[in-house]
Amino acid sequence: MTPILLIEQVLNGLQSGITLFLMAAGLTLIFGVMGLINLAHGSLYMVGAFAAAAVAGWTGSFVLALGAALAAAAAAGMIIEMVVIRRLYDRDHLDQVLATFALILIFSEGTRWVFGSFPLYLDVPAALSGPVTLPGGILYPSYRLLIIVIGLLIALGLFQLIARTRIGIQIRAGESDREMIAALGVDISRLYTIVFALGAALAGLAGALVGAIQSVQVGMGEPVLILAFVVIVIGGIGSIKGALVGALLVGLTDTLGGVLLPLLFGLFMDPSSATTIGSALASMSIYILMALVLLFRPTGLYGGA
Amino acid sequence: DGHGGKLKVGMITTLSGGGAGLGIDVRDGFLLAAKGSDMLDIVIEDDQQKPDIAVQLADKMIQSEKVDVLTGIIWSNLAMAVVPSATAQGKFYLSPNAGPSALAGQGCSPLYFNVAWQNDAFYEAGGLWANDNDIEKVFLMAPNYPAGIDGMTGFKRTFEGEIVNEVYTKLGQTDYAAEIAQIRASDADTVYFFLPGGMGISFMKQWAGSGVDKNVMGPAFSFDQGILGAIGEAALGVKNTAHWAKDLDVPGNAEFVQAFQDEYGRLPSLYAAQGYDTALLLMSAMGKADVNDQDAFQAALKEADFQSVRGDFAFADNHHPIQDIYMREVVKEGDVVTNKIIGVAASDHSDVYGAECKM
Amino acid sequence: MRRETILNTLLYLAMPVAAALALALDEPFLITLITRAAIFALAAVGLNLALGLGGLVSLGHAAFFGIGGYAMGILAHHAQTYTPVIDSWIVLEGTKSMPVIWLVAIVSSALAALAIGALSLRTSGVYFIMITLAFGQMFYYFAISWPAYGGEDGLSIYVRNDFPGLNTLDPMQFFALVFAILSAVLWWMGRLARAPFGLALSAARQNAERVETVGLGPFRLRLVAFVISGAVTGLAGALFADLNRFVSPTMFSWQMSGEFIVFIVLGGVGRLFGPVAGAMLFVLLEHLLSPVSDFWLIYVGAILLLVVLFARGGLIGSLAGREVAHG
Amino acid sequence: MAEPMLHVDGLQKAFGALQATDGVTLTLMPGEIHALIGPNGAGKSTLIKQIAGGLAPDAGRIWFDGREVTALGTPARARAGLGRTFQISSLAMEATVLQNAVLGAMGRAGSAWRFLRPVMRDAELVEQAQAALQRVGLTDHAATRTAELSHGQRRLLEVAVALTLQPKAFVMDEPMAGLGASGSKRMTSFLDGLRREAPILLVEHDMDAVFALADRISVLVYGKIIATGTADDIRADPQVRTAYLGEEDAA
Amino acid sequence: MSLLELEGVQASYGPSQALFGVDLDVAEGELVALMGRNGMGKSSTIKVISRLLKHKSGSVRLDGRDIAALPPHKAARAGLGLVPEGRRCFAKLTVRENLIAAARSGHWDMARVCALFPRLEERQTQLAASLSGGEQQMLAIGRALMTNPRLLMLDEATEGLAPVVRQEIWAAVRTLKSQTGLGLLVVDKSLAELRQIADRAVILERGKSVWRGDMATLDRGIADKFLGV
Ligand SMILES: Nc1ncnc2c1ncn2[C@@H]1O[C@H](COP(=O)(O)OP(=O)(O)OP(=O)(O)O)[C@@H](O)[C@H]1O
Ligand SMILES: Nc1ncnc2c1ncn2[C@@H]1O[C@H](COP(=O)(O)OP(=O)(O)OP(=O)(O)O)[C@@H](O)[C@H]1O
Ligand SMILES: [Mg+2]
Ligand SMILES: [Mg+2]
Repeated sequence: MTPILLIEQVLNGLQSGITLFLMAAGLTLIFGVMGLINLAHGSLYMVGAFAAAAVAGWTGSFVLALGAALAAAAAAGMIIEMVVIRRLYDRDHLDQVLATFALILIFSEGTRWVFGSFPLYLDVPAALSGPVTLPGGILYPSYRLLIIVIGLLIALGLFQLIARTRIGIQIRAGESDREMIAALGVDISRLYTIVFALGAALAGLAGALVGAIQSVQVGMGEPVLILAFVVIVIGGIGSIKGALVGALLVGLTDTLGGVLLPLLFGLFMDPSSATTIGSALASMSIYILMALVLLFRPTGLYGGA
Repeated sequence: DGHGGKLKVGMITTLSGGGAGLGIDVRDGFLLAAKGSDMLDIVIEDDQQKPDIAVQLADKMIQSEKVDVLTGIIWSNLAMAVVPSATAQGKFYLSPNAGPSALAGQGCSPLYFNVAWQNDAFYEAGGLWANDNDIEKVFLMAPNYPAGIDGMTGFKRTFEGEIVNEVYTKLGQTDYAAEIAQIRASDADTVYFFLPGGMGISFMKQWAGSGVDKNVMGPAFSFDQGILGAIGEAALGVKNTAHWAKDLDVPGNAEFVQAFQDEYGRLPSLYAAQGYDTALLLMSAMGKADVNDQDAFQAALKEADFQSVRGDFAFADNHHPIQDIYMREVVKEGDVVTNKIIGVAASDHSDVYGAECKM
Repeated sequence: MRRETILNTLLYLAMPVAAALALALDEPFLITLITRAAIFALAAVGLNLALGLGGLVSLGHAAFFGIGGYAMGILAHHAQTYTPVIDSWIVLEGTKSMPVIWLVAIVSSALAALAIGALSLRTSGVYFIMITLAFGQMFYYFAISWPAYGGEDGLSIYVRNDFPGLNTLDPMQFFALVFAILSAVLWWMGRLARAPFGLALSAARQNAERVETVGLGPFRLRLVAFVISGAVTGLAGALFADLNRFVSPTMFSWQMSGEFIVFIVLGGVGRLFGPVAGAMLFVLLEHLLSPVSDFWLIYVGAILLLVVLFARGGLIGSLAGREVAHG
Repeated sequence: MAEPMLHVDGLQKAFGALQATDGVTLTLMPGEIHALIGPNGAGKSTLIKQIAGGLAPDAGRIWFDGREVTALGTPARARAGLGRTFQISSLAMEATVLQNAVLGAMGRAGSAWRFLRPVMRDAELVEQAQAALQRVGLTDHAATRTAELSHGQRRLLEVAVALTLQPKAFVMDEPMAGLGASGSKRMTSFLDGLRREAPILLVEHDMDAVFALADRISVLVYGKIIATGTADDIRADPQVRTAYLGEEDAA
Repeated sequence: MSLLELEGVQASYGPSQALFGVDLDVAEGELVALMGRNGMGKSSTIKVISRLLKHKSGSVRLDGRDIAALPPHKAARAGLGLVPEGRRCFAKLTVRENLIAAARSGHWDMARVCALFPRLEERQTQLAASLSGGEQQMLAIGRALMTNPRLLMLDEATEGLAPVVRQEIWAAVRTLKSQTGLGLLVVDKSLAELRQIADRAVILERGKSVWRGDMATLDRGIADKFLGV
């Protein structure tokens, strides 16, 4: 493999990490900050993608589509927070898992009901559809560069929100002891509704951005949900920084594992079994990464005790 | 028989979840053919794309519904779970999709008829077409699971040029940046891939954005009508092999396409065509023999005395199709991105496993 | 008698009574359906030891279910093709004998649980949920891409395995076998929850520090619970494979693990019969609702949601009152 | 002179820049109550944690009952006979009061590895547990869920669980905290009698209790023991007065 | 008019009743001691006032307004400050964050709280979870003061504090009372201290207020009978 190709693959790994971060950010916000396991986060991602596809279909505008994704996912988030999630904060993780699992069923089949069983069309805007040439002669899709930029901006904004603002402090206080923060005069329910909607909106945005280069279909949220969980567990729950680092690690491992492992096994095996075994191991690689991280740091890289 | 002169058909297919589109097409095609006929009594159940549910439903169909014939399964792994035990219990099974090699070779059964294709067929035809069309260096890509590996093996079986590289991705992968970079860096002139469902959509969209300029080929599964709608213009120019296309000029096909559109308001897919043919086959046999006389009914099915929307259709000794396989190209007709036949890739194609089939 | 005891007895009797009815009505498929519920119940009863009593929310129990399934699949596959399982300095033949298969399933899933548990139990809470999920996924991807035993296509076993003196292909006899195993395990789990081990384990869930200061090691308590739990789920896996005469990687999928948790929460966490009630209800819902519409899963979702939100303590909890959860 | 029951030698523990335990050496002799007092944040609980095994010291050694236990974990030290109570109640909240006590008795019996016989029908364990509850006055609440106890009642249960272990020595972190005036008085006389069964290392801010009970008092400030002596010595120590007592005990 | 007034309050935890009729009132600038043996309902009373526990009969009025329907945060904003039993500091927040999380502007701010408890100043960036017991207690008081309440409720606020600090806190309470017109409801086990500082006292026995009166009239006999001193 040439060095240029390797650099390109590293870039790809970073980019796929950032894509994951978009999803993981909202999840870690809800999951870390409110102590809620939200399996339905993938459904919000799907809602965003479908809203974007529908609006892009009607209007032809990608910007409007992104706006629709944000709005639809935030609205969906707000509604499920007020109707369902709100009753789950002081329940244990199990009830949360079951209730949000049920939400997945409702969302998936509901979406299929409205939009049919076939994948929808959503494409990147024409202005961003081609590649740009990076230093070193690397051709890189410009849309992916945009995703990187948006991802980094969101990381920064969230970090500020949680670590620095008073709202962030109140949210975290509520996670430690909801009853107490209420007894001190903070309306934590309203705060949580807002945060949940924000997390949902991020998922929706991720769904729309990613949906333009992937497939917009029912069930699209589930694989990425699991990956996002892996990311925030590696990074440490509740830590935006952890989510970013975790996402990059997972992106790199996944991308480079798929590329390098078959090559590695090819050094001492016949090519066809090297491909099979290498790829088999590559598909397990992020889980191996996660297990390793947790063995040495049982609360993730940036997780508090 | 016990169903008042009717034949009772149990259809187990995928009607919920992400893979529902295929099952719905098979079902709708089948029902379209059966419409207006009172010969069939059809029970339909959703397998959720889970093998254990499919097995359970097959038991239900056989034990409680007492069906005569089973059909409907979309996925190879579900077929592997259901077919051997269904035929062991003396039920006919007509496959409207999926043809795992085990059921074409050693595991074949007199009661099992494949009305779609043996899994390798489209790939073998793809290899043959490449030989005749100046394709020399091919980059292969498929998910790392049996259907993917079998497919690539099928292509390699007939292709005579050079395989530059083979990449097996994770099943369900959605980001192909790394693979595209590898393809770009390789000196292949053509990418040949099999990525079912959403995987193929993702790959094609990302491929279009990457600016890499190479031929793209694959089996029809990644370029079927339901999928083309989601890929859009990014798929234009892709060559894909199939036994059917909506513009195929054989008797009955245009009528089928029209009737399907009238009935369901969308273009039929090849799965719909397979479902349609399956019902036609079944009804053709009913006119000739009683399902309770297994040998006679089996012989009647084997005759394949129906007008397939694919044109000539016959069964080989292992009850798998002998049929033409065409090369299609993705084109734009008006506003619709769709497939157009550009030639025959393999004529009277049948699979290589028949030799192992003893029945 | 306490209401929960009455309810448990009813639940317990419901299965054989329904099976007998199905036999009388000549609906063998219903017996199969009940058997399926009983096997799911067994798997979830296994998980419930770790999850309900020990507070170890494992989202990777499908790993043990799958290992049990493949223990059956591999042994029977070799027996039906007359090839040895291992053929090097030691030769190991396949088998079609259920007791032997069960033993292999129990031992191999217990060993896997020992390894996974020893690593995973270093973490806790959500991290534990996720690391068990990760191990489950490793098995899943391995099984999908490992070609020797069919990869994603799985393995078909044409005839059900043998149990001395029974015709296992007869639905009623196979059900009786499964029901006997379920009964034995339930009996043991009921005892276990009240035995010293159960008290210590449940105390370790509530307050590990407390357990340490009275001289007991929470890690070892949990590990033993996890191993027993994995072994029971593994046994259920072997039975499930035999029920379907088929194994495939879906037995390893995270949705499978998720479903076990659904059974438990649906029925009532930490209650002996919770998983039984949950599995029965879920299988029943699946059976009744799937013909209703193409979008029947919406109804399943809605019902699950209503149960979690408004029937705290699950089915049993809301029917029997909240007196005693957690044994 | 008798062997000390507990001997801590040169213990060090730092949290980052903070030296929470700074070369602490102390002994607990059979039959005595040794009180450990000191300002908030002086490192008393940190010291107790290291003695009980929940926290590994950076340096120093610990002997218990004639055997070095520095390398042992909490359960092993408990089995060796070290009974402990926590500053903030640490109990199995879902279990009943009696079950908590039985758990202690089980620990003493040394085994949880029994998988069949119901533990609450084990007459011997239950008897030991009941006896301990009776001694702290919780018999009436034996069947109550622990979560339903008031704060003070939980403090009593802490002590009861430690009793069921029948330990060779106690380390108690503020057992009086949260007990009302009457409760404190009862606890004081109770501990007074308890020292004959096993010596007690007692951390407490309730000076009435400390002065009434302690055979020896050590004063910990910033991780260091600045004085050890009898109640009168300590009361008179000017350093202790300013660092800890204030003008209170002048009253 | 009283700042706070409870009349015949009854409350339960699920099926088990804890309060059987509590009468109590606190005027502005007044310090009322709430006393009773362990488990008699002191904390439950405080919880009812803070709306963390709903009462099922009787009335709770703040400034003459019935607060039964208010959620906890609204009651708090109406002027209730709580230092709960067991401290309940936000473990994963730093000292500083604990203090500002619910702060409302007024007399009490960072500077004043830090002046009251210099230890907190030193530990501003440390996580609350790693504070010593006493430090956590200081933090809990500081946190409640930062909300600038009109009625401050201290539930065992001197528990676990060193004598010097306890004296400091009593001194601080005395200052609060004299300077700011704050109403104070104090649960504490130290009768000696309360005698010096409380205006009035209420004694609970099995969830009922069995004695109310001026602190001065609380004689040995009563103390002996209800508090076991
Ligand atoms: N895990 C930790 N990380 C950082 N600092 C810690 C940690 N644990 C304790 N400390 C600090 O060490 C010092 C000693 O704490 P410790 O709890 O031992 O005090 P203490 O003497 O028991 O006080 P108190 O009487 O108030 O309970 C305190 O200043 C505390 O903030
Ligand atoms: N969460 C709870 N659930 C059920 N019962 C409770 C709960 N909290 C307290 N109780 C019961 O209510 C009664 C009053 O308890 P409360 O905590 O108000 O007492 P207290 O006077 O504050 O006692 P202490 O001085 O020990 O703190 C007690 O009998 C207790 O058992
Ligand atoms: Mg302390
Ligand atoms: Mg109290």
